[in-house]
Amino acid sequence: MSAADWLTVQEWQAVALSLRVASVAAIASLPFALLTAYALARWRFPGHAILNGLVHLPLVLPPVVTGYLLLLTFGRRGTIGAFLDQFGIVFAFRWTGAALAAAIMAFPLMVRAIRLTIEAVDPRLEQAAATLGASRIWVFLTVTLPLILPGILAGLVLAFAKAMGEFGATITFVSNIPGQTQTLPSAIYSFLQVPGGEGAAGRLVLIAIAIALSAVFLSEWLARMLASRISGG
Amino acid sequence: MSAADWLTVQEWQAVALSLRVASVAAIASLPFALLTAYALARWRFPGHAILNGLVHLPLVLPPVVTGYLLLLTFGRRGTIGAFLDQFGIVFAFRWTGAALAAAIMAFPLMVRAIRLTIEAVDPRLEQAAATLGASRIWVFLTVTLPLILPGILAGLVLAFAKAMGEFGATITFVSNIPGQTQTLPSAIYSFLQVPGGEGAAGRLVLIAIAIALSAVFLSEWLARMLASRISGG
Amino acid sequence: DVVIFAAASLKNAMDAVAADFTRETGTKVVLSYAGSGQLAKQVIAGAPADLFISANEAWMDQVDREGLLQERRDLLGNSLVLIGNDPRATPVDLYSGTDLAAMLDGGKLAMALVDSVPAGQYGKAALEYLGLWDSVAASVAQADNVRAALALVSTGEAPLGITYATDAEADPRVSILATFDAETHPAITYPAALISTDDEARAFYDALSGEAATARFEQFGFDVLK
Amino acid sequence: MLSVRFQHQIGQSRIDAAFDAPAGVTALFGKSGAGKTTIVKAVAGLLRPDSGRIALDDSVLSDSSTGRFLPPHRRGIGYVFQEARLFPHLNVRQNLLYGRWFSRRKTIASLPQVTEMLGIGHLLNRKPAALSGGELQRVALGRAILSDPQMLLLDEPLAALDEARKSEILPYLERLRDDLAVPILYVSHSAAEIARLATTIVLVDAGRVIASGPAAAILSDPATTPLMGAREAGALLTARLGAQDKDGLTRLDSRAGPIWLPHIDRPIGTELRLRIMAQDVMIALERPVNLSALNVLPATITDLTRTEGGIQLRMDAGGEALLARITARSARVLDLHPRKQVHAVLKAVSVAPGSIGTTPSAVQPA
Amino acid sequence: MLSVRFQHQIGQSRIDAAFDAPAGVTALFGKSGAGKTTIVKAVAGLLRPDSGRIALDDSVLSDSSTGRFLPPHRRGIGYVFQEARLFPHLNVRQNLLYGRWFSRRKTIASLPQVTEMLGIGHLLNRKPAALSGGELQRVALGRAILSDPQMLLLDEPLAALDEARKSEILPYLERLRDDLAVPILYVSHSAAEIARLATTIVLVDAGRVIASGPAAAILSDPATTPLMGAREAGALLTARLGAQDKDGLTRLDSRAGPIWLPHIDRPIGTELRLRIMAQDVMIALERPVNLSALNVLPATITDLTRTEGGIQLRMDAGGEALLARITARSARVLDLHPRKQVHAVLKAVSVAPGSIGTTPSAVQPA
Ligand SMILES: Nc1ncnc2c1ncn2[C@@H]1O[C@H](COP(=O)(O)OP(=O)(O)OP(=O)(O)O)[C@@H](O)[C@H]1O
Ligand SMILES: Nc1ncnc2c1ncn2[C@@H]1O[C@H](COP(=O)(O)OP(=O)(O)OP(=O)(O)O)[C@@H](O)[C@H]1O
Ligand code: MOO
Ligand SMILES: [Mg+2]
Ligand SMILES: [Mg+2]
Repeated sequence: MSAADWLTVQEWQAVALSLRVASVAAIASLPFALLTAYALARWRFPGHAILNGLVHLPLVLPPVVTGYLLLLTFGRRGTIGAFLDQFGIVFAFRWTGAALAAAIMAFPLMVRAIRLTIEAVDPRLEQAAATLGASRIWVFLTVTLPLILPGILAGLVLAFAKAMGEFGATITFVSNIPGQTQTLPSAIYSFLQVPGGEGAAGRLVLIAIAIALSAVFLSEWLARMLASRISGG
Repeated sequence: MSAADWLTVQEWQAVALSLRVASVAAIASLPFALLTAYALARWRFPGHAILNGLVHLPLVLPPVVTGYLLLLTFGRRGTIGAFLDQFGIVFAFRWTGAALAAAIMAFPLMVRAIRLTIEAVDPRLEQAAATLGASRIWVFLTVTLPLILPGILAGLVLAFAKAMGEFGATITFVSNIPGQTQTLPSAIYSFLQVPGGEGAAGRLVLIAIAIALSAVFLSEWLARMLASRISGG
Repeated sequence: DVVIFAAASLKNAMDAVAADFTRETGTKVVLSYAGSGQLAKQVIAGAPADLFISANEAWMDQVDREGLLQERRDLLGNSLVLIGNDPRATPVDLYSGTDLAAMLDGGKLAMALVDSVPAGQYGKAALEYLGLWDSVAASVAQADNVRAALALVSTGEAPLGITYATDAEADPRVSILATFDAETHPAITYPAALISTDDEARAFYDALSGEAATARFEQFGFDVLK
Repeated sequence: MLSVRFQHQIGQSRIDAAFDAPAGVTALFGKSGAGKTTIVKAVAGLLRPDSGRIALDDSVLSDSSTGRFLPPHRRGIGYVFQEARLFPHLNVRQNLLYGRWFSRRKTIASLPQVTEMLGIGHLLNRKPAALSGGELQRVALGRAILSDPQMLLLDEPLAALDEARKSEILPYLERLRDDLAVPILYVSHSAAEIARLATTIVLVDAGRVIASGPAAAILSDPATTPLMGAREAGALLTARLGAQDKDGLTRLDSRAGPIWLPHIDRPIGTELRLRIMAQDVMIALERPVNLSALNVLPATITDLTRTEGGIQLRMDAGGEALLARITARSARVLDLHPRKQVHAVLKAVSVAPGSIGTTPSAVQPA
Repeated sequence: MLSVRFQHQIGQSRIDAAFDAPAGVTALFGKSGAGKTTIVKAVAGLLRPDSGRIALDDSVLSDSSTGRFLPPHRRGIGYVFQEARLFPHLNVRQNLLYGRWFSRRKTIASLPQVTEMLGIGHLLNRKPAALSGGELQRVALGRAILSDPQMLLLDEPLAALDEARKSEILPYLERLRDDLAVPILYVSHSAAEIARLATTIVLVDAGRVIASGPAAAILSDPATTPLMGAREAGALLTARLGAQDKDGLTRLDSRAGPIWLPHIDRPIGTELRLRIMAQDVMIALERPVNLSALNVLPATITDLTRTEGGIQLRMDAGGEALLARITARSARVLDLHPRKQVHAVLKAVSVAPGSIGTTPSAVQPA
């Protein structure tokens, strides 16, 4: 019995969409998370505490609230949404909106993972690179970045997993349009809302688990590669 | 205008309960998170991948699903719940259940933060401690633990923030009983479910933000103390 | 104390009813609001609820099958409306020829989850009854509850939506364009049930049909079923 | 007595170690990358040898045939690593006292003694991040000593230190060697340090022990000279402090005759050992006059060996072996050959203070 | 020419540095904790001095009065740190070539040359975690050299190395010194290394520069002897390689007279400088006979200074300064006093190969 038989077309779409949303959310937020983590770890600037607080917000707020705030800012009539609309960038009712919601919900996890590893990098190695002629950006690219790969990997996994499970903010922001914005959690939620839907929900839950575990295993394997790359002969 | 005037008794209870739930969730899960993180970072054992996957599950699953699973296992009629009930340990529909739900939802964040710092500890320092006569447990207590304090702190903050914002699993597991299981996010949700409730919800959101930011600021300050303790004169 | 599990959409009305009751009798009432499905599962799992008021019959039936109910009755009714986000919009006629798609003009029709959340199920049934479903099915944005659907319209994200009349009336940023005829969808009923054998609980259960409660429910736009 | 016999493959390098380290100082000497640190690590239990057996007296530390492997914290060692490895979160005092928490004995040394000797008293409240390279190394040494070990493993403990500081620490290490009947494994590139401290020398090359034995024998053995470097060849002489002369010289009485050296601050009667470098000894056929060299020891040539850039001469002076390194031209001009009677001429100031040590009381140099 | 003048407070220590480092090697010499590393860091730009000015030729590296501060990566330095600081994620080859990515010149040395000289050719594909202490240090040295710096900062670059390896690296550093007209700051505790390499010596004590100047002057100045340690006193002599004798000796012609040393593998005519340690020189009133010492240089005593445990004698030998350290007793017995004619007696083998260097071509020793 193949997965294709086991799932309805709509469920199959939800699986595919969730995969896409989670991957895009994790990867697209990486540069921002990297920059934010670096700024928080290394720079002292007036807005430091504010930025740090802001990053944690999606964790603190109930997801619906985050979704609602997203709707207010990134919706077509939202301040940012209306602006971006001029350039043809639309989030509302699109899978891109689901990715945005997931990325924002996962952002604090990613930033923290990366920040922790940045703080663990020995600044003396970065100094050594500078004495060899590397400018700040080159030091970052050739020394800091390779050394924080474990944190980046951890951040990506956390973000991917979180994005796979994100529901509240996503459905509030982009609602549930089968084939367009219906992610796995939305589909699961629908099933749980009807008496006797637990079986169907359970099936989708198993799929979500399988996908996320694969991602986790892959990341562990990569991390082990990285580690042996450093200690290796 | 004091906060007491500004909030109804019931809202005030929700604030107090959220604080209690988040603190207990963060602190009570710390030992388990520490052990799990250490095992994942340092030990190689057959169930390694499974344990790692399991830890990530609460992230992957939609919160309602986690809440539902908690209800099934820790509810009065659930397998574990019924067992614990014999010893007077009850989670279902108690604030302890809210703390359990929050702790489980925050667990992956805490474990990952701690694990990342454990992996960054220079094993040569632990070897040095061993040559000076410290057994494994003493090495952990006197060298590893102090060196991973930044990760523990980060884990506590993430867990606290997540616990402050946790909604789906909590309301599904312990419902939304004012004074007993109604946390801030549940209260916010209630307001958002009725016409004209946005104002009241907004007020509670501001309180949640204020509390979480205080926790974040406090942790930053502690982290800076820790850092200066190491580089200090 | 009396502990009541009630569908979240009843919050405003039930808060008022409970306050009245407490003033009258001195009995404290504790209200726990969540989705009907969540509450039903909790009741089944042994939640300390004395009363349960569901937003649809299906979940109440589910609890009933577990043999947990002392008594149940249909308490409230509601009606379904088509809303728009333009406050100056003129009312429309809803019939099989209504060109909803044209009114949407490429936008979305906001509803609650059409297969699982009651408001969505009623809305879909009504549109099907009118033969309009197929023309808009692809444009439906389904929210996880009625309030979220309402929010989509009131923020202007979706030009049209289908919600309960109670929700729509309370939001000044949306206008009611039409009310669905009662025959277009199954009756919207909020069943209430007594779970505990406690006297105070029964007193509250009875009071739900009293004059004071009836006035409150009507104040918030519900139909009180006799 | 520490007995080390093990084989281990580390990366492309194969380590094959076999030697005994009696109480006293056993020096591991060898080129960079020879395997010294690896050997020390195996003794410490930080590395589990592929095969072999390491035992301290009656207690087996590791034995691949029985699978026994005592973990590092139960080996009672004090290890000074090649890199300092101080605990960054503890201040200097806490670092120094770290081992105390786990040791039962508490005999060797007190904190004030050790900080005084190492000159780190003013650093006690600093964190390692605020120390200089040499300061780090001194704290690491203090930490190992204060842990009251049953065996000291010192991996180039003085490499980052200036001569002045070294000459304060060396007598202390000497005292440790003599007061404690514990083996000390000492890795160093400095032949002077080794000559002064070592009772046993183990020469390591490309992972293998190529010579090991009592220090005096190894240092004066022409066969090992190329390994230690010709400049490092020298004889170890035992002497007794005979008199403190008024003009600031100290007279030592040795079997080879009296030797005058610049003042040595030890009581009369102290047994000392001095290392007389082959290159510091001149050969005269008759007793020289009007020369500033005070020490002229009659000796009989026992053999001549050709070494890199010259001739190494072994002599017998009253039963003590002496070495001299001279040019081939001088050997020819003076017509030197075995059994010829000569005078070994030695400047009083040529014996480096760093190479005068006390005789290990626990173990007599062979 | 590097000009360093700055003050800086670091913890409880105050650093007050003021010296000039011309092209060639400027040695920073001082006790552990004296402030050597801090000075080097300021020159590298890893530390911003509280006040003062550091300039290399016309380019100002930092100046507190104008607020100018050139970041490290624009200073064109090659820095060998006291700890190796290799990049753990790069293999040895990548570490070595790291600086190449950012340098435009690419002139000094090629990878094969450097790996050959440092003996690290077989390590190229290893990660730093798999290297021994000395191997790490050698790779760090190679990395700095290969970055084609305009100024080399070497903080105890040879501390973890054995003599054999050192004597392979020192000539290479000598060549760098002579081929590149760039300043080299060299921190070392080894007076032999410094004597061999340094053109300028800066003595640092407790954060202050207490003496600085041409190496020959500092090394033979009795005032600085206590700071360098009496054993380190010696004269620097310039000589030309005169002949390679058939019996393996090399004749050097100096203003003080001919000096025979064990074979030196350099072409005839090469300018060399040798350090003749005060303690290796004996004084004879008449030319000794039947003595294995080949080198006897007539000299006139210029002054006598009392030093720790003896007398330090300064002599003029044909215009070159010579130092000798003898006991007070010998000085009395031989009745030494200024202007007295004596013979300085020097063993051929006493001049350590490590202390014979080529004369820096760029800068003549003063
Ligand atoms: N982790 C490792 N993997 C592979 N090879 C290693 C590893 N550690 C050390 N080696 C190699 O083993 C050999 C012995 O190393 P060891 O550290 O014992 O040398 P050493 O004698 O202490 O040298 P040094 O004087 O430079 O410190 C060296 O050739 C080194 O390159
Ligand atoms: N971060 C710091 N905070 C406070 N004091 C410091 C710090 N770094 C160094 N010091 C002190 O400054 C002085 C000079 O240190 P520096 O590292 O320059 O010494 P050094 O001459 O290089 O010594 P060594 O030969 O031991 O490496 C020392 O007394 C040291 O303890
Ligand atoms: O009242 Mo509901 O169950 O939230 O539609
Ligand atoms: Mg080593
Ligand atoms: Mg230093």
